[in-house]
Amino acid sequence: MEHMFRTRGGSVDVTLARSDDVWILGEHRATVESDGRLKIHLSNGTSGFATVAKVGDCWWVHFKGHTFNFERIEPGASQSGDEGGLTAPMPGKVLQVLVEVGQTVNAGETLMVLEAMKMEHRILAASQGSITEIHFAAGEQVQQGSVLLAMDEED
Amino acid sequence: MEHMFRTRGGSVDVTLARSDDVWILGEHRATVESDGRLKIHLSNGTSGFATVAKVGDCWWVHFKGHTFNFERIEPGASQSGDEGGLTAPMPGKVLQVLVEVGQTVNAGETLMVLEAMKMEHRILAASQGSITEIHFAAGEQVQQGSVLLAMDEED
Amino acid sequence: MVSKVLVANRGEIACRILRACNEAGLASVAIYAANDASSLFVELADESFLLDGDTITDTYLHQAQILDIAKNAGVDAIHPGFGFLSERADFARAVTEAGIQWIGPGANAIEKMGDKMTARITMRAAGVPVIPGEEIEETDEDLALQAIEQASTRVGFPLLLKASSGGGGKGMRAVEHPEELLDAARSARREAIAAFGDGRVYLERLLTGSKHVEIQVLADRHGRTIHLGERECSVQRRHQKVFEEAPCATMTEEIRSAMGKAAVAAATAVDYEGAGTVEFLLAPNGEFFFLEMNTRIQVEHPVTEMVTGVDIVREQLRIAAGQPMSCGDLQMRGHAIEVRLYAEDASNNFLPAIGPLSVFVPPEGPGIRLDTGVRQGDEVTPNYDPMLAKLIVWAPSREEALQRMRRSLDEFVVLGTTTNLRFLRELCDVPDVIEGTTDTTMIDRLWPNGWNPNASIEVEDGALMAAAVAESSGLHRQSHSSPQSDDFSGPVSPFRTLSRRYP
Amino acid sequence: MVSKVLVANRGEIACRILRACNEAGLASVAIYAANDASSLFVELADESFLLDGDTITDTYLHQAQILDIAKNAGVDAIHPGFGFLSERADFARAVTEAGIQWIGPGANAIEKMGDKMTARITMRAAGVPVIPGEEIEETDEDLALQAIEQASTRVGFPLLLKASSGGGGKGMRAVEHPEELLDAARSARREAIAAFGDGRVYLERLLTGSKHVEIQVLADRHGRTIHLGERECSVQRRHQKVFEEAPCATMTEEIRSAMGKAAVAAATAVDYEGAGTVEFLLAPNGEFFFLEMNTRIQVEHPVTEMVTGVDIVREQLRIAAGQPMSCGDLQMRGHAIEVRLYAEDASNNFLPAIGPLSVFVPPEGPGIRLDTGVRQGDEVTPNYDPMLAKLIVWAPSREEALQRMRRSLDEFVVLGTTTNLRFLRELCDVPDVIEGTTDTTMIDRLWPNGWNPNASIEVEDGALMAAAVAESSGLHRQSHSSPQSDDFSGPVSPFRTLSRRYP
Repeated sequence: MEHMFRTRGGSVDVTLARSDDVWILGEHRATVESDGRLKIHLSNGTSGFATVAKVGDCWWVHFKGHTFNFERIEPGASQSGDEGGLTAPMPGKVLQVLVEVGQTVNAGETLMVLEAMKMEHRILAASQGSITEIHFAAGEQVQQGSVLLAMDEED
Repeated sequence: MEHMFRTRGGSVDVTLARSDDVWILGEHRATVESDGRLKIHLSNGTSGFATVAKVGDCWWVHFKGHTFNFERIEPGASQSGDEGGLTAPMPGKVLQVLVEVGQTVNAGETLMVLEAMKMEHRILAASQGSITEIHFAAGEQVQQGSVLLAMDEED
Repeated sequence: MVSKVLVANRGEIACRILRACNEAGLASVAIYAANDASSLFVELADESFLLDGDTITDTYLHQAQILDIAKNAGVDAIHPGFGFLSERADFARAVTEAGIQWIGPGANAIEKMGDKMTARITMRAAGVPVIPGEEIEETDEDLALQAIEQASTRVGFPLLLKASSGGGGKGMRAVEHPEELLDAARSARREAIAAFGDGRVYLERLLTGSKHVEIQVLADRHGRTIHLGERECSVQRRHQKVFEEAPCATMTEEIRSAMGKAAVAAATAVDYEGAGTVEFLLAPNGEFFFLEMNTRIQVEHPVTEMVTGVDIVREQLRIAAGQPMSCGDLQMRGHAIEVRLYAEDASNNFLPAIGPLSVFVPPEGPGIRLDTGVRQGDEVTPNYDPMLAKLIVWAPSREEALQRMRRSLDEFVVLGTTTNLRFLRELCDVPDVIEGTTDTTMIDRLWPNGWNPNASIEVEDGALMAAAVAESSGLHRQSHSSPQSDDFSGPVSPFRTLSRRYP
Repeated sequence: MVSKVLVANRGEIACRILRACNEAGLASVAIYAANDASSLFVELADESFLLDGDTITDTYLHQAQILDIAKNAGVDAIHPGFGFLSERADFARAVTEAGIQWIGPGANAIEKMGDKMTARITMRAAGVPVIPGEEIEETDEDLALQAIEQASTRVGFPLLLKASSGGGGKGMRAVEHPEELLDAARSARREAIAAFGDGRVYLERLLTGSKHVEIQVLADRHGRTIHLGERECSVQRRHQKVFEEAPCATMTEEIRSAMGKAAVAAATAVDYEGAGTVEFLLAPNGEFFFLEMNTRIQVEHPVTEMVTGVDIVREQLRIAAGQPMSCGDLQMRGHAIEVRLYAEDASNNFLPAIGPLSVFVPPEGPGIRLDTGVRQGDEVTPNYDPMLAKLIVWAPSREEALQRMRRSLDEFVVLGTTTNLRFLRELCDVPDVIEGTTDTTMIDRLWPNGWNPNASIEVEDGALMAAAVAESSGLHRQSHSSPQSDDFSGPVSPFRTLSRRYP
């Protein structure tokens, strides 16, 4: 069974095999307990229980004191994602827009200032590029995930 | 809406009315919060949240520091129940059978001795009557709810 | 050196010990029967091993199997917890002979204290006062019954029959009148043989109106044997403690000091090592008598931990590793109370209950400690002792501790299995408990015909309404939903519909 | 007489206070905004009243509305908690004038300490050492900026700009170089105006390498003003504390005594009543400087409660009722550590996070206290401060407390919302934390380019495997299942895919 997840480091393909009650991933093994907990046996000899929860398309996993969330990417789904889009991290209000369409910006340059959770948040350019779209003006409310601006990145 | 529950005191008929979001039972009122909790306003002016869970046919309710369980009786279901049956309170083993079929017993008389949870449990006659059936012999295993004996009660 | 510990136990005490190992930087190993595979304690261990076998005898009591696992897993110490093998001298000896450190006193100390009759004799010799009574060494049923009958005339009624290998109320019978003696003796012997394989019982005068007060002791290999003050555990049902506190409300510095000295003398008399508890009966006149010594960690150790600030399990680990105890002089502060949460029907003579823990939401906030072996979603089965968890509170004064316990019990929600929560909550309002004048017969005295919850009609109406509304709107609290096994049909306990007394 | 208390707050501190009222036998009233209707604190109150309004200003900060509720509900005291109206002298005055007991110091004391510039001047006069710096009373933007620029040359760089009405890091800016001054000042003023309606800022020399050490004080109407020892809260991110402990690892009896005296002098100088905290910077040479006084209960009060055994909130209730404090002489025992659980992404500059608490399972066992405002199934929204809960541990020694904190954080499971759990866990392994040599700049120093979790590839592999197996078998832990609103599409935070720094 093949699954694709988006991790912090990028997209990861996970192809599971199964032998009776045991799931296999390379040298790692996993079993499902009768109450739904997962026991993971890693190739390095350590093992432990994982707690999982699914929220929307995202799997949350607690394992060995670490918490992960992996967005599941539907096989064949568009991979475009929001790499080029600059989205609002949370609901809030636009305080300032510091760029204009067509403007060239450097990596790290502040593009917009939001107020959310009673604090200022700056939206920075991830790389050099030029602004192609601006969707909000100062004073406007934004929702979490709203695309604020778009830019052509010059990688 | 009418429901019938079996309580410690006997069967109770609960007929709810409804007005918009408010449930009505006599002078009591109840509302359902968006997350599924129940807020109860009693006619005596006190109010509080109830936590509920359904297990099989039984509703468990925590309210005002008290825990209740109410078996829901399906409308029209046979009401016979186990009033006359003497059932095993938990899984265990029959240690002794102290009566025979046809024997007359007094209220409080020991009919059978079970071992469960590493302790002895005595099954007593709830009232005067005569034994009509004995389903287990010493040494046999019983399941929770197994009918151990039957008797004709002389109320 | 101790670096890897096997915990030969289950449930909340296994969790307690495994967490202590983790904090001490020791690797830990759990052993579990198949029906415990998804229990919390298995999750808390670094490694866990399945025990073969279906019964307790074949699993948690199977010495050879446990020793094999210990050797294979390369552990260098075994912590037995309480119950199970914790007071089995033969096991302690086998562990030691296998070159593994036994976390507890030596086999000789266990033997001397484990056989209650030998303990009485040893304590008498050490000058520790014991309860008036007689030991009966006969093992043959008929001869034993004869001897018991004769001794009873000298001890007098009411008296207590106790199994020499007993504990936890098993094989114990209170006898009020001579005509009940033989029935009680037979029943006690039967229970003792079933539970311990040893039917010997002894007689003690039944000291009514006494308090059960016990002293926690600790002894290391560096010459220190100390006591950590007392716990009062008078509130008992079926001879099992349900409500424990430290300090004892009526204790004086004078009695504490005398009792502490007697406890240290008792421990010293058997060359004690590690943590142990010397139990006494404290009569209203201030006289006290040795009851028995528990040569292991005890269920109610947390109340002592909370008032003294000593982590007793951690000290056990230190002592077993040959280190000196880290605790200094006895320094008690405030008041701690523990209640034992049992899956049982307090209104039906505390009969054990089973079922799913569909909702298990403990209280939170300051001064609260929960030692639990279960969590929401677990199933309570008839396989083991029905104790689910211990709720312990601490506050600067006894009055505040009781207030905190009331608040905590009111917040505690357990649905899906009958528990004694409400019973414990109402205990907190009993005048004897408020005054601190509890004694060992209080529950029987207060509720001679059994306890029943005091819910008002209004509260029951509210609860019925909640059930009806929930049923009508098809809801129940979403995050605390279904039981795990659909095949649990969960009727109300069939006993409920019968108006039946249980002796 | 105090018999019925309105708690003008929400979240974990409201829970803390409501529980204390319950334990003290006082009736309690909660007020809540519509988006808090299903929050835990509403459930803990005897009565609760909905606040009209959609914004914080129209609800928890709406004095007239809250006062009206208080009068209608017949309360005789108001506890403001921390944040919100807790340090609003006008509110304290209005409450008092309405004949309702304000649980806190008088309005005058709040005013003198609440305006940080006035506080500095008052403390200088009382002989309490203050940090070298200058107050800027100008309110006009241009004039203020000019004055700031001039003062900066006398104070020197690096310096701190602080809002005179500030707190919690809001309106605070560290300025390393002169050319950053004006931008920082404008931004600080803007934030201060937004948060407090007062843009005045003052300058302080930035004392790097110092510890943030604060003294808890209590004062009653019976002539006693005492201190309960210190807390160290040096570990801060974004000028907000995340890791607090008592006692301070490097404290000496001499400095504690001097600092305690200074704190009591500070409280006495403003005729203080109730619980308060005097904050100091402690330089490596043992010199200390007054930072500010918080005229309310503080987030980190539990660590003091655990080492001193004093229930500070309960004492607040006593003092407000005109009773003497119940605590005796300062008696510290063991070591306590608190960490603040935030819904935030520590690997993305601690940006607040939202989402459902699909799984929220706190650790359990000895020496652990959880002060939480949330429980499993709740939704973390962007409406309020992202602090979810405080985890506090106590142990006999600092080393054991750290070990217990590590164990507790490893056990704590929160799924559905990004939290700083792992960040807190890794803090426990930082050499400065282990040594006790933390200072206020530690986090910036350790992670100048931001923190990232240190999960090994194997552990991530294991987690990925868990997700894949769960997806394949269609399971997730049954009792901890779905979020409450189906419309939450829960993407990974969109910031994750961008390698972006946040200043």
